Amino acid sequence: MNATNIRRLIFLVILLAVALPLIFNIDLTGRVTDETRQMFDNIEMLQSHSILMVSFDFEASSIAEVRPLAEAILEHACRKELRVVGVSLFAEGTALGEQMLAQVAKKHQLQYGVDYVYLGFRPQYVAAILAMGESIVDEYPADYFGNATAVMPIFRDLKNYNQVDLVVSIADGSMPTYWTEYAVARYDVNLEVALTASMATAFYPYLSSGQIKGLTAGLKGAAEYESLLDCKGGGRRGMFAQSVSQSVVILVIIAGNVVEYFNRRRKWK
Amino acid sequence: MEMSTLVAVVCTLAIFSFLYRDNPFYRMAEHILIGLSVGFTLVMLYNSVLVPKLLRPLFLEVDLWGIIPLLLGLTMLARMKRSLAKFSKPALALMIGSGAGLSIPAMFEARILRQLAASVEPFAMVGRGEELSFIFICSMIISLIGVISAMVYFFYTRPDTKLIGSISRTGVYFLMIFFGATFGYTVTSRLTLLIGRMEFLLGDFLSIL
Amino acid sequence: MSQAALIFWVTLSIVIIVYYSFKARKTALNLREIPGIKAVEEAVGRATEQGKPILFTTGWGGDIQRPTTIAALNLLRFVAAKAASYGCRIIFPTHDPVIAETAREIIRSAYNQAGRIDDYRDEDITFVSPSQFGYAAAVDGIVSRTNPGAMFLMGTFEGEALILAETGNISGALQISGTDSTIQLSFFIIACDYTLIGEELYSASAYLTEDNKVKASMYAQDIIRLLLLVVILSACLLALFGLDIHEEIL
Amino acid sequence: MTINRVAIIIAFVTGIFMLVQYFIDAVVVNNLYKTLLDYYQIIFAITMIVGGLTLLRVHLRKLVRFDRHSIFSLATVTAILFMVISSIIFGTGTNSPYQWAFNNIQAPMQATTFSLLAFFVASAAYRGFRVRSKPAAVLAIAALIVLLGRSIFGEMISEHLPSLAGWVLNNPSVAAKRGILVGIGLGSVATALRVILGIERSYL
Repeated sequence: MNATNIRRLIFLVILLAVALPLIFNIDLTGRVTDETRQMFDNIEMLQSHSILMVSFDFEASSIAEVRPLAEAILEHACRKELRVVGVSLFAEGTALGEQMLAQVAKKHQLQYGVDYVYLGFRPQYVAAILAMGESIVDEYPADYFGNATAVMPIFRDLKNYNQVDLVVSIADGSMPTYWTEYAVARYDVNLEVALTASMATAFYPYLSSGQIKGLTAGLKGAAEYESLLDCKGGGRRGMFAQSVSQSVVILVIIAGNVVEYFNRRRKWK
Repeated sequence: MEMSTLVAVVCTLAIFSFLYRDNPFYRMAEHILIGLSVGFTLVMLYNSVLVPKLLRPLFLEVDLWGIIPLLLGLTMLARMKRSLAKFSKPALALMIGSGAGLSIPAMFEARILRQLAASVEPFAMVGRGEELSFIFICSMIISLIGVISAMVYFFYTRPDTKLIGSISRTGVYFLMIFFGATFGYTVTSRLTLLIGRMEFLLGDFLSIL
Repeated sequence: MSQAALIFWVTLSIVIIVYYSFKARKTALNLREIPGIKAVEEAVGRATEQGKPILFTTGWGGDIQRPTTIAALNLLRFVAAKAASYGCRIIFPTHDPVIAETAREIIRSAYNQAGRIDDYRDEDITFVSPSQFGYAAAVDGIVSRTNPGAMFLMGTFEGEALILAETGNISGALQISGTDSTIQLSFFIIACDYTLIGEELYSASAYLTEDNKVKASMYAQDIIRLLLLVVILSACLLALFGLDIHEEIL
Repeated sequence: MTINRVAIIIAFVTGIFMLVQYFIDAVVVNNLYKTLLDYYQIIFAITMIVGGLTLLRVHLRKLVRFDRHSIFSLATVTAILFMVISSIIFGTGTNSPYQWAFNNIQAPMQATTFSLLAFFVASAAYRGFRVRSKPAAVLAIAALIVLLGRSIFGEMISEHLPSLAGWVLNNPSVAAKRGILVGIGLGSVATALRVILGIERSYL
């Protein structure tokens, strides 16, 4: 078997390792980590009608990993009858954030402008974070669809971060560092982050120092959050496929070394 | 199943076909992607940079300061003609010079001082007499050895004594731990990307899920 | 980490680097051997023997302003001179039009100096797409159609790093990579033949072009690194006794 | 005074200014800094238009050759013109053709190109983790510990594995990363300094 065929075999094995578990749909979550439980509790203890600001800070290419997290958190917010203010500090994430918020709002028959609002994108993210500390309506005179925000019922008793009980940044990069450096440091905002798996270690120091109140990451975090919510989402569905395909990568590494061992023995003979 | 899902499925399969080998189906998808991404960026830059920061101030509010970036920008147009290309060098120098100047303090703080301060911090916790586990103490010492040996490995003009040689070899082992751990760690999110595409193909398209 | 500490360290580093750069030491510094840099010449020779082109690209993560991109273009200057002298074709796809124009200038003047201006092919230096995966898909297409003998992946890379490296391996190219993105370094170490780790990319041109000024500034970097080592060790020792001087001086 | 000399002086002046403004909080300096940033964004936007026009010119030239490759250049030219013209006529709202093309053609292709990494990670691992020396063994073991520690099956093998993976990630791995970052910091500062001082002229 020459190198090209071995490579195609490996590609096929990875394809099956992802497709079959998705089709068999076995639910596999494992232990819920403390960080995800802490993240869940912070939202759970909010009274109904408190304000939750959700910031969609990710690029289109990371949607596979952040969608389950975003859907779980929005589902939880709707069950707790929180009022959700959606914003986005990444151009590409704006449209995707709006679609997810609209989807969960339709499911729970939320009324736009009363129960939830979507403000959309701002290019200069540091300026936007700081400005919302003074007045959200001044920074966003019009929402994502162009309607005037000042007249919306949701903004009757919502001026700036002081009325926002919790901010959740759903990110695939370093945007939460700006939330901590500007929103938390200057306006003492309660901040939680939902991240792609590869960004998690970068933010553990912020969690241990108390700058952020909760952190959950990757498909595993989404699966854990869904099990706390006792609902079946992209997280739990994807977890089995992720574990199987990850094991295939382990087996491929071992196989590579077995082949190396025999090649060396043949050469040695 | 709507038209847009069908289009997205065809595009997805076209890109996946590259895994077997390069083929006209992939090449067409690639050239369409190049065109769309160039068009998308041109329109976005026009709407979010040129209009608010150049055209509106210059032509609507007649703020003559806008002339300077416009001229510098237009010298960039000179690059399209080889004989005029050298007139774009001042604008290039402005961009590269400002980038270089900005990076010196920012890089020094983020990449050097903040990293080294973080390696000393655990020792300060010991100094403050905080209650620390045995594992914490060992990890602290191992981490310090790691930083020191990795830094020694990167010396260019290091003398070839036995001691320096063994320290830098230790550094190599720490570097290998970093590369292996980072690879293993990032594999998870790379696999998740494929899970997302398969959920789209199996779910939205074939609706097997 | 106080502002004063940053000012102190930045000024000290500038003084040391400027002093050594302009007092370029005449005596040849024996620099430690970096396999990746030694392989650069071998890679160009191998591609020429096989009658295959060379592909050089600086990654999606860096624009012209980034020092990493400047270092990569410095290395391109050496590779272009060597390739031009061997009469080997160079392909340079990029995601940034400014980088494309700068590289065009470097490659064209290399062919000019080697007296082979008619071998120079202007359309081989292309700005392909500003989007990360438009760029990755385009370079994949170019690699599999031109089958380069050697590939240089030098600069700041992000998620697209392994896509390019693995496609290069599929086409059988000898690959030398160098980047300052720590996550992508692990992918390059595993997928490429040689990898310049972080700062080795910055010093590559000093090794290859015998430029004493750049060599001297590397000697200056070693002095600063030695200073930093002494400072960390003493700071750790003092911190054990409750003297938190690291908050002031680091 | 050749154009190169003018460029080197501009690089020196803006470089020193940007370096110094990092430490000064004066209002005048901040405004000048913001203006320079705006200039950079405007120049970059214009260079992107130059890049777009050059790309259009390259593909139009290939198109005119009418060989078997020109069908692909036709695709690129049509795609660029479609995005630009449709955004002028129909705007870039949520249900404009511009947004439709992004959502249903560009985004899926970009997400799929990114997902190729799942396959390439496996084929690179098969080739790259061959244990031929002691450091290579350490490389493979570290990868296996983290891979197992972060999967559900790892938890089943032994519940200490996830914490071992966490320890490897947060201690020796971070230590080596700091060693690399210090080197990168020094290297990039030295390179930036050579640009400002005019020693580094590769961009001219």
